[in-house]
Amino acid sequence: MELSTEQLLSAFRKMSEIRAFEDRLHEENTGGDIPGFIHLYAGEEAIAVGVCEHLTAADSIASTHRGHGHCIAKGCDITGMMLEIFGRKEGLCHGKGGSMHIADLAQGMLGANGIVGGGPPLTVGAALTAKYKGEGNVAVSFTGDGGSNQGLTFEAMNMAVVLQLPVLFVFENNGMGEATGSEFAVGANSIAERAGGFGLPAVSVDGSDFFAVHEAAGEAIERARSGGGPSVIEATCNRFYGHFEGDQTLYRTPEQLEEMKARTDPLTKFRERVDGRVDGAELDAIVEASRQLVDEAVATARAAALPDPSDVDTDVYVSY
Amino acid sequence: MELSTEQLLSAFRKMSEIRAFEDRLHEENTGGDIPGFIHLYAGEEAIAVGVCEHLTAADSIASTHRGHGHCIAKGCDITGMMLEIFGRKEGLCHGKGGSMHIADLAQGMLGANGIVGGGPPLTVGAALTAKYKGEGNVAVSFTGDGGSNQGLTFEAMNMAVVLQLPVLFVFENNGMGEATGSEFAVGANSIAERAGGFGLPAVSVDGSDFFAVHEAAGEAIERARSGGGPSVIEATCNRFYGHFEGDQTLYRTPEQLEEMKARTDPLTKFRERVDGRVDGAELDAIVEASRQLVDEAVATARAAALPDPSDVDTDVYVSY
Amino acid sequence: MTTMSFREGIRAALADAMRSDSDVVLIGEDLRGGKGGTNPDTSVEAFGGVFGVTQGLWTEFGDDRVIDTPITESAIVGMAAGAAVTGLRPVAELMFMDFFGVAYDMIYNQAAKFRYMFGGKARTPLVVRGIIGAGVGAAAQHSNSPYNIFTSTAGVKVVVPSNAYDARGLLLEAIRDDDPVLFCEHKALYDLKVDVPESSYTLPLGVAAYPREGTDVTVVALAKAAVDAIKVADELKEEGISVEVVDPRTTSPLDEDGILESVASTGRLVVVDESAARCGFAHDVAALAASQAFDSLKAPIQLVVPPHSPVPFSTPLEQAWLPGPEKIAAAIRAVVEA
Amino acid sequence: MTTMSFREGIRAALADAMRSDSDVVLIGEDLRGGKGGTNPDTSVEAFGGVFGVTQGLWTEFGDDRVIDTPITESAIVGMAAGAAVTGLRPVAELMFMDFFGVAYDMIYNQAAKFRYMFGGKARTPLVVRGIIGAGVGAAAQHSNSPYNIFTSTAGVKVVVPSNAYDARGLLLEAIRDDDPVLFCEHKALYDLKVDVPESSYTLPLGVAAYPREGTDVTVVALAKAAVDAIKVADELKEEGISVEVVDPRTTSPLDEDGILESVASTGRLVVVDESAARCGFAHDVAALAASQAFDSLKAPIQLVVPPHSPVPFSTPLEQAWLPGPEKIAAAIRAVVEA
Ligand SMILES: Cc1ncc(C[n+]2csc(CCOP(=O)(O)OP(=O)(O)O)c2C)c(N)n1
Ligand SMILES: Cc1ncc(C[n+]2csc(CCOP(=O)(O)OP(=O)(O)O)c2C)c(N)n1
Ligand SMILES: [Mg+2]
Ligand SMILES: [Mg+2]
Repeated sequence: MELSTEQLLSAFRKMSEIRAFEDRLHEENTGGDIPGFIHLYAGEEAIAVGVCEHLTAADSIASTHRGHGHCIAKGCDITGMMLEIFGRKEGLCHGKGGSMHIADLAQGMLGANGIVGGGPPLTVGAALTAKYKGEGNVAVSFTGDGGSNQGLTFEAMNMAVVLQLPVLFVFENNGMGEATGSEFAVGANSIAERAGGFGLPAVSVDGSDFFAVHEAAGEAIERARSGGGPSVIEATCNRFYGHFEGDQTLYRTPEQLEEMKARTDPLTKFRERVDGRVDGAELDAIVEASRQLVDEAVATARAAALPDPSDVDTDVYVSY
Repeated sequence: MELSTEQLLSAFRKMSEIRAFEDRLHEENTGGDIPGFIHLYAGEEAIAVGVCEHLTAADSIASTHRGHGHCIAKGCDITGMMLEIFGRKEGLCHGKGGSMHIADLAQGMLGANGIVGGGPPLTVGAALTAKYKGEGNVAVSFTGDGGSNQGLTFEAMNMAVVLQLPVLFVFENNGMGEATGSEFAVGANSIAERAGGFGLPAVSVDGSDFFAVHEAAGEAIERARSGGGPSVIEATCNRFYGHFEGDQTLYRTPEQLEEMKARTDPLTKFRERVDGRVDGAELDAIVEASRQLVDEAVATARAAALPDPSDVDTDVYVSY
Repeated sequence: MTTMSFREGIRAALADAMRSDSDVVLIGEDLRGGKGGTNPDTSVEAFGGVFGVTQGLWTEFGDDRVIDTPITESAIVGMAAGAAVTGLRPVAELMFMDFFGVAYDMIYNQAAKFRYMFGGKARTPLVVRGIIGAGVGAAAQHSNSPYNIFTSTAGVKVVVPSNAYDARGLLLEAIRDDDPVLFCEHKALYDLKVDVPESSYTLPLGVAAYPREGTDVTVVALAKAAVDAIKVADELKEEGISVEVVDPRTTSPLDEDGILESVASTGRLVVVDESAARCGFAHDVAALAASQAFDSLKAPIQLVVPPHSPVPFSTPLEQAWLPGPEKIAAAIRAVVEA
Repeated sequence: MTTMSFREGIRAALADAMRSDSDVVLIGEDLRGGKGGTNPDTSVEAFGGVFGVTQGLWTEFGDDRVIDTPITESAIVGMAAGAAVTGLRPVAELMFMDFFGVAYDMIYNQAAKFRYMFGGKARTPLVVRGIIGAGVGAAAQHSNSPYNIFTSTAGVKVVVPSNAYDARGLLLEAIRDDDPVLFCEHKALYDLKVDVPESSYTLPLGVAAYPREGTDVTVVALAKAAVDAIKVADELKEEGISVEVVDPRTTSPLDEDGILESVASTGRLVVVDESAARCGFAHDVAALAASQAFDSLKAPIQLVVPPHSPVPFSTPLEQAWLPGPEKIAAAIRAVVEA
């Protein structure tokens, strides 16, 4: 599937926005102005974008604690996200959720999730709705290598196979779950192979290569849309920051990190792949615009009002 | 591995005792004297016995709601079991547990279990103890085809592989989980294959054939004892009664049941296999003795005292 | 009017809901039964639920709306939650509520919190049905009533009805409600029959019933305990003790005003509750009265709750465990004499 | 005497237990950290627990006794339970107690019930440690304090300490105890330092502490709330209000006598509790007093609990959610003036 220049630019813009968002949050965070836990997606941009470029707002995704990339890829408003992460009243979740719970149902983004493995069962539910309504929509869950070992995830895969639901399980294998390597924690030889044993097509791709992800996701999503049931994609990748902000990353050396960044940066790889097809200056402009967008989002967030304490017990129920 | 006559007789005795126990409970139950739920193991005897003949009291097993067969195979006292099922004070669990919670830790029987999938994680724990103590003991879980789809079970397998624990996961695939066929509920092509994807040796055997089970279990248990880590055995079988006592078994026809019994009775098959090596009259005597043992157990249970109501809140804690 | 058992009341509500809204689907184990079985007659409903509650629904509504699943409770509840936020109105069945421990994250951290975490943007019209209660020898893992745990979970509503009339009306209401509801069915009530309207109706969540009015003492009791309390109230009437029985029917929302008014009028409170010996629903109601109706209380509040132990199997032990009529009567006498 | 933070107190108790009994093993995620990582220096402890509690233990005790696992909480707790009944003395870590919903069956239906279901034959010396508490912006899925749920579970004991001294003594006791214990560590306390003996000691489960003695009102408070209550007691002393602070330290067993005696002497009760707005630990204590110390009560019992909502993220909302010092002081004033 040959991508148009427009499509290439759109994908690169998303990836740049994610990178800018995460790099900037990393800086912000050292200031200590953001409460709670922050998990950055830098280094994995090609996965969220490679998948979500196939989706519309009528399709659903469920995400993880490392959710910013999925949110941006799925169309959440960047300023709204930043406001939320800063705990502001006008944040996407009015300051009630924070980084780990950003959601935007109108965009089909069912939420970041603080529970490792929490997304897959919910996605299966979104897929059930999609199948029931019969409008050709699909659902996608993003789960880490660590989350691939959760019972929730296994159950979700079996359910999806049994009910033949239009769902794609994406495993972002960045090699680590917190400070523990997938090498150790995934007993199987491969996440994809293990998943394949559940009775659904499962492939492994280079998750730092937008084109590889995009192609595999396209096939799986097309299959799901046309009634072919669930699939799995394992996308190998690297995260460029620590597990959370504050992690000293002692499980790898600084040299390893530098080597890994040089070798597997999805944005660099993308640029190399489109060299000759897309003007480098145009890409530079996108990078610059992304930074500016994020800068403005931070400025807006910093200036914005905090929620009113009296809002503490609103939004619990529709009615009570 | 050639079995001695003594070993053959021992195995047949266990299988006969299980059969007699379950047949008799089926009769008793129609009288309505036994409270609660009863799940009978008849038809699956070769699995419990084929595995447990390799074990000593220092090895552990964890069982299911359908636990009588595992208990007997692992050496629980038949009268004690019957007293328990009748809710008597001198029952194996002093009437507090009942059919679904019979346990005998002194025999390494960690309990029947009312939670489908409850056994595997516990077994992994027993295997951890075994490995830590380094005395060459092993742990075995029995789980149904239905229970093979539980997150608990999947997590336990991955944990066992990661920690390389001396554990054997036995899946008793009797084709049904309650009234739902494994054909439907197990999305994978095969329970064993799916398990194999977790990174441990997994085989499928005819669970109505004592010799097939015994051989496969022997290999797996020997591997575990000698530090070779976990294994899986899927044993296909049939249950001759309903899911629980009272089940009308509408998911199969009476003709199918008869055909199945004729074709896959583990006791009949055993007799055929040992024909010429073991005297048929000796086997008949064992069958008769088993019946008598169970008759006496029922008589003892019926005559035995009920627990005292004041015992309701003892045995909750060691100290409180 | 017609007569329905508790089981039939629930079945009727499910049918009412499904007939009137095509977004209502049922999800659970053996709701139909027989999938993947060998019976060549594929029109058979092999189970209709383990207690026969859903019998006939698959025949009427088919595979798309009565969805049998593997034994996989996290995925059942999680799938239902995910379907609920994306536009269906699922009724998931956990079979026995005792099994909540294998699936509770999908309620506790997911369905219950979506709306709040997402700043009020989610609607999660999910019902999770399940069986509770001791008294039939189902032993330690099939006899629990963890509605105190559900009640303590912000973001869900909890229904614990005591008869077919309430069960039917409250279940239909729960299904039409836009918040997650945990619906608890006491197994000892399934065969109990009462008069019920022929046609579909709803009852509001958060409104108590007063099956007996009285002036000497307020007895708050739910589910099977409400049935026991009514029996005791009728017996004690003969002795000249006037007992008001308040059946909250839903523990969350709780009809606090209804309970407080009754306590204000009688000045005495007995709470009967099977959920737990500690941090249970009884303690919740007692705390409500002790903090908000303190001045009208004439005697210590009496809690009739089980011992702090699992549910025993053997009948004499189980009877000793249950907060049954004798203990209720004793508590009432104690509080009236205090 | 030396000074230790709450974190160090817990670490010390783990080390005490492991040094004195080779059957004690730790099981959890990233207790060490670094397994399967790429750092060629294999002596590195990459995490030592997400909050650094277990730092140094792997270095001292090695792989066999500090067991890092995949992210698989049911298998962690289940494995620990199975190991406990077969002869080890495991301390499992659930990281955040908020995650109980993915693993609770292994406690609720298994470890907690073994002894009872098996007629008194099992011993399950299991400890499950986990972090609780709001106040640091960890939001709805990492800020809960579900010890009310644990307390309602018969068969387990529950420890909820408020300072390093109690934490160290109670954790060692919990590990040596032959019953399952859920040990709750409030994250807002980890850096708080108090004086602690240099060498190993235990404190009994079920015995309250009285950090402040007083005559006007009894305040029962745990964990972070106990710290707040002490602060408020000291402030109100200036105003002439004499506050007795009772810190039960363990919710199960609960020092009922200790609480009742205090209430009997002051006649007024305020309960501060972060666990839940409904069916929480506060309600349990209130019910205890309302049923067993009713005659000494001079005023309505005051519950200082959060609203019935998930824990919000943003600081002003979270502060409004917490039962903090201001609300405690207001409740004390209200009850003293009543
Ligand atoms: C049920 C549960 N267990 C543990 C945690 C703590 N935790 C948060 S993220 C994480 C690691 C997840 O690893 P992975 O799935 O590989 O995702 P990654 O962080 O690499 O994106 C852990 C253990 C949690 N949030 N939820
Ligand atoms: C967690 C849980 N879910 C559901 C049940 C109800 N239940 C009891 S046995 C059973 C079927 C189990 O099937 P399988 O594992 O194949 O074992 P079998 O009965 O065939 O021996 C079910 C669904 C349960 N006891 N526990
Ligand atoms: Mg990872
Ligand atoms: Mg089966």
